[in-house]
Amino acid sequence: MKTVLLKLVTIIIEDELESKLLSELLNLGATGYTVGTVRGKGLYAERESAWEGENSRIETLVSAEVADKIMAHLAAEYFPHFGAAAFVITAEVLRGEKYAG
Amino acid sequence: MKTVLLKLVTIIIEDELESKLLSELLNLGATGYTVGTVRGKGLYAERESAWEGENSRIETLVSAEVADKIMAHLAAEYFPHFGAAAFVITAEVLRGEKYAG
Amino acid sequence: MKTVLLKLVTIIIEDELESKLLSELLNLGATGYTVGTVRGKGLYAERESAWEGENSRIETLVSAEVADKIMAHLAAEYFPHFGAAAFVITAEVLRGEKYAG
Amino acid sequence: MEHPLLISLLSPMVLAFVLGIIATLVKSDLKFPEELYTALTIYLLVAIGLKGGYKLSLSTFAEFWKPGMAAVLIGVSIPVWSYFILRYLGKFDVANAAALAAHYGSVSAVTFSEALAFHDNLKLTYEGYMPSLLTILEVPAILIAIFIARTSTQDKASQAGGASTKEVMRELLAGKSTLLLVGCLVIGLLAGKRGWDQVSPLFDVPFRGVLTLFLLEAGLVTGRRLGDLSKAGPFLFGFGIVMPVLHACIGIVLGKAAGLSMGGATILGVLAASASYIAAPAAVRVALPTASPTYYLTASLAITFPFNILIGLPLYHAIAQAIYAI
Amino acid sequence: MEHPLLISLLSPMVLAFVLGIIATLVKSDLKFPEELYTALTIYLLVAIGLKGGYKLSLSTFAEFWKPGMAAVLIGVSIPVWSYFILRYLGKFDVANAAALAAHYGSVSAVTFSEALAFHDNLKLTYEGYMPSLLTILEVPAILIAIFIARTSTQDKASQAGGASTKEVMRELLAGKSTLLLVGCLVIGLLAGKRGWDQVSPLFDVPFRGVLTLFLLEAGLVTGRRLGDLSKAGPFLFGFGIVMPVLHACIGIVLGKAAGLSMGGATILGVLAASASYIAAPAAVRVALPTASPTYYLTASLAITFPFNILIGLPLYHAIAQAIYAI
Amino acid sequence: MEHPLLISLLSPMVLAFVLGIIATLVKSDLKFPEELYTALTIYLLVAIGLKGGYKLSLSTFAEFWKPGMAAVLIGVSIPVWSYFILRYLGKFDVANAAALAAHYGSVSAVTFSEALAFHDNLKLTYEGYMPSLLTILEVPAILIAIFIARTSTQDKASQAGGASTKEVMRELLAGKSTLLLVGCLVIGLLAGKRGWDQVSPLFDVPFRGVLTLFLLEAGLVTGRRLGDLSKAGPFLFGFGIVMPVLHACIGIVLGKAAGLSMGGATILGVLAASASYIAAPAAVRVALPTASPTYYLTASLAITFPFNILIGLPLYHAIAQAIYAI
Ligand SMILES: Nc1ncnc2c1ncn2[C@@H]1O[C@H](COP(=O)(O)O)[C@@H](O)[C@H]1O
Ligand SMILES: Nc1ncnc2c1ncn2[C@@H]1O[C@H](COP(=O)(O)O)[C@@H](O)[C@H]1O
Ligand SMILES: Nc1ncnc2c1ncn2[C@@H]1O[C@H](COP(=O)(O)O)[C@@H](O)[C@H]1O
Ligand code: NA
Ligand code: NA
Ligand code: NA
Repeated sequence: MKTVLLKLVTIIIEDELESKLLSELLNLGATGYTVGTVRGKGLYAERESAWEGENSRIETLVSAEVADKIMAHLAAEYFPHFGAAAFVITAEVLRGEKYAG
Repeated sequence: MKTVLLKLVTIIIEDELESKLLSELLNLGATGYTVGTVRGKGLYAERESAWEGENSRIETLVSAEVADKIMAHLAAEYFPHFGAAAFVITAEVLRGEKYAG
Repeated sequence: MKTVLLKLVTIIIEDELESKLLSELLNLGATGYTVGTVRGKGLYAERESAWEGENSRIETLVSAEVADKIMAHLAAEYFPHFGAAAFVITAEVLRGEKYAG
Repeated sequence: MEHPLLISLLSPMVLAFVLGIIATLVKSDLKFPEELYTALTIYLLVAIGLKGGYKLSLSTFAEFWKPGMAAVLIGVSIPVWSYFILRYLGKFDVANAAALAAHYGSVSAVTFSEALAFHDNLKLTYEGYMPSLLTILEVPAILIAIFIARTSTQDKASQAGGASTKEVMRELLAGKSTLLLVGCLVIGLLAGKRGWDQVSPLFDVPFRGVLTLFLLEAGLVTGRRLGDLSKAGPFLFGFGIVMPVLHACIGIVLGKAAGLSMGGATILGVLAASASYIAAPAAVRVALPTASPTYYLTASLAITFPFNILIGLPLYHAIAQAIYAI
Repeated sequence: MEHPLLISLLSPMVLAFVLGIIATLVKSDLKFPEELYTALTIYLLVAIGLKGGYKLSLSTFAEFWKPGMAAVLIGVSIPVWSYFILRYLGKFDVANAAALAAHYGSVSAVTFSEALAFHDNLKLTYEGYMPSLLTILEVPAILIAIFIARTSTQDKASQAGGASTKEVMRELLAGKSTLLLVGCLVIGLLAGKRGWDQVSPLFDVPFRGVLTLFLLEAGLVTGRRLGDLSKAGPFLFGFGIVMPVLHACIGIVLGKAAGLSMGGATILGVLAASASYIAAPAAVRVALPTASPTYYLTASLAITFPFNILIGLPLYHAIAQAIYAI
Repeated sequence: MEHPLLISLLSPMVLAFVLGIIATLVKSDLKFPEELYTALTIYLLVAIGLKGGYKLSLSTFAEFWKPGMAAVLIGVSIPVWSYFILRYLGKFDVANAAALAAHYGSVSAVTFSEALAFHDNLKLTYEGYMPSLLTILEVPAILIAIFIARTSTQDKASQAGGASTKEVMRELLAGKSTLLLVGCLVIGLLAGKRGWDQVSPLFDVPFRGVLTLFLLEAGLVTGRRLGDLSKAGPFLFGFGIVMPVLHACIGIVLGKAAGLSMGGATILGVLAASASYIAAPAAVRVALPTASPTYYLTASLAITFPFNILIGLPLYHAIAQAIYAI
């Protein structure tokens, strides 16, 4: 059993933007993603019910290089205008060489 | 694109306690949170269906200092009496200075 | 308040396999788990709707030793045949000695 | 005419409950999404409340006050003796005894609905304001049981972490099931016949069908709880069957004394016999966190609920016939 | 006969809305799962669309074209003056003024359904093709408001991040509420009476009951928004009450001019008066991301919606009576 | 009288399916929550089962046994020849050929329901126990296909990871759709007319409306699958259209031989022609993990299902008329 050190990028974003962002992630080099539905509160606005919109919590395992690209993309295109949060954690990944592109 | 090293505190707790805990987190210095609905099994009891109650999975990005306060609060007020789990991970956060209070 | 360093093993897997895997995790030494429902895309197939099946996102806090056993088990039994992803992160855990078995 | 037991056992609701249990025994992947369970619960509570309110709008205070008092009496006394039996005969600790007392003092809206269906099937009449009695019975027992737990122990540890009495009170009165039952009862009362005609196609006509779905789900959960029966122990098993029968008798006698028809008295008996599994578990989790769901959920869901649905209804009916024949 | 205000206030739908608000005020744990909310929304839109299409299939173009033109006129002009009032009297910035204009120009399907129920309760008739007018009114105002925002500012910053006009257009026309309303209208039209008879047991008969559930949920959300009223400020509060009344008058007058019955004209007035909270918020979040939900959601949900439901309906009915008496 | 094709194409169910496809083509944000999909599935299976059981309770064994045997014959033979055609003409590997054979041998409850609606619209009668035939046909084909895959390969790799035959068997018989269909059939049978009268307001009256919602969702998923059509290849495309027509003919002929009415025989034909997309995919994912959903889901959902719904029903009806005219 061999593991690889990769970056786990987690992004929390308004669900209206989910599908757009997901295809951008694939373009930036991600090979997959996992998405859950969450609610949340930040500095911008509370999103507690479907009326107010929900948040998507997107996780993608990528190489350090792709992680940097994704964070730069988020910083430029999303954070100035939309409610969002994003962070990077290092993870030991099984079958990870597949995701490292 | 600038990132800051912050603590990601993850708490799993019975959903009845969610709203109380969330406001306490804000009082302890958290500036936001993300919450999802999960099911689980621990040492105390299984929570697999709505009849048995569900769990909430709360994530909050905070400074190391606030993370300590949150963990101390959980250890004192929640862990002796309720089904709960909590852990801290270090994360590189985009726009993180906003959360560091 | 005392924390222990443990491994957080996160597994994403087709929901049909969830209950089988969960009982295997307990056999391998895990003392609990937290499960959420997610959708996702990987190298194998997209799982975006209930028709196509959903994914389960399983988290379990375990000792390093148990984490290794779990990853080996996944590598041998699940990864060759099923859509799945798995990774390990180190976490500071409250009341963690309970999970360390 | 068919035997009441057969009518009860062959109702689609009861059969669906059995199917749910079978599904867990054969390890089926059948599972109700939690949101569906919540939606069904909201539907049942709203429907019971609206219909109860509408029917109450057709009643006079003169008819209602005596049965209302009987319900109060039942709701106040059941938790008291249940607590002491559990604490001193059953050797349960304070929190667990109180939690169980809260469950058995409060009521089950689903058992209640089955009781109405049972009577309709037998073409037996009952008073229209029965849902108001359900509403009256829901909360007091839970408050009393928690109050007993708070006062009957010096031991701080078993209270710690639990919410304050005031919080619990607010929690209970604002709790989902009370709020929907009481709120919709008032709506039904105010909206009257015109209102009822507008909503009855959703909340009355298909009610039994929704109940069937709900009992399927109840069977799934009960089935999973069956494994905990051994942990619950023989005392609790006995308690979960003997007490309902006892409570049913008390309810029927009080109902007769309060001037209810035989059907109405039987249903009051069923209410007394039933154990809560919506309002009480939610309150107990917050107010008595050290109480174990293995006891209170197993007892109310895996022992008393199936007993009432499968055997209790025809039994209480027979008891009522005997009492009314005196 | 009872007073229209009483009939309106004592309808189960309005009372459920009030119960929802009370539930948040007493901090109840009552909560509708998001999936239930989505399911109810889908149901309402499909039901309104199907019935509207079926009714339209019974109408002739000769009857329909004038009221249709009146609706277009309303949908095109309301966002324009609303924008300028908000921008220059209310001192809102471009994005917020446009976002609010989009909401008040578009319409609320729930307010519309309440208006139909109100008329049915009063036994007043109206044209069967009213849902087509709802459909006509939904989208144009949103497009116009966004277009105004795009052109009335050189300031790139307030546009940045927002989607391109073409994207917004597609987003709106393919948006859930438009797609279901228009799509089901066409289905209802094509499927005709045979089709309607097959689906009306689900989409017509229990409609009011579903509306009651939806308004309970709407009350829960409104209740949570009430806390934001102070942040919205007195200008927005006044705007959220004065403009609906004004728009209702315009709608009624135009409706009369277009040859609608008094009931039909009142409903057109209600459409003009109502503010969107399904289509508009979704579009605005994407097209005008710098606009704040504190303004547009609070105004449409916590001010205008309750005003219309509680006071507006009987008021607009009285206004229509006055206008039709001339 | 209108043409059957028109009646079929203009039913609200079929139009809703088309609307769902259009919604994905215009990239609408319309989406059914997964829980709603699951709830609709549970509803459909319970409703079909209960009604089928009730109708079966009105039939005699003498009427039923021949059509029952015909169904068994169909369910056992379709997967066999489908497998060999796919394996040797279509050059699919063992797992994919078996997965596809399982899907085409099993049946689609939604296509079945559409077939009943189609006959009702044409005022054509059919035997009441048709849902029992649906139930008989669901499982055997899946078991046989998996069995073929297990035995027809020495190649361990293509089996590895898959569950053991015994596990698969249990999984299938305890699988959600079998359990609900069989279980509710038995409930309907036992509960008889009294039971049916209690649940039919939920499970019979609004059935077509729920089917309309389900087909809207089916259209959304089909629309997303259309993009995979090119990956499926021309052979599978042909297979997905030719085989249903062939199977329909076989079903109709066997139905006639078994003494069914023309309507009943047509519906047996539709069952034979339909491909599963609830039971089979779930079983195949576990038992044949190396089979690709791109083949089996695309073929059953994006080729055969729309073909059956849009063209198949009137075509099979015409074929049945021809065969019954002989
Ligand atoms: N400090 C935080 N910790 C965790 N999640 C956060 C935090 N701040 C914001 N979020 C999430 O990010 C979303 C958007 O945040 P914001 O842009 O600050 O309104 C919120 O709805 C939360 O789900
Ligand atoms: N070892 C573990 N790993 C992950 N989650 C856990 C673990 N133990 C407990 N949990 C979660 O915490 C909840 C409460 O646990 P407990 O208090 O041990 O019953 C469970 O329902 C799980 O969701
Ligand atoms: N790079 C990735 N990052 C995050 N999740 C992934 C990634 N790749 C795959 N997954 C998840 O794992 C599931 C199975 O992946 P696969 O086996 O590659 O099809 C997907 O549906 C995703 O939920
Ligand atoms: Na009781
Ligand atoms: Na308007
Ligand atoms: Na078939």
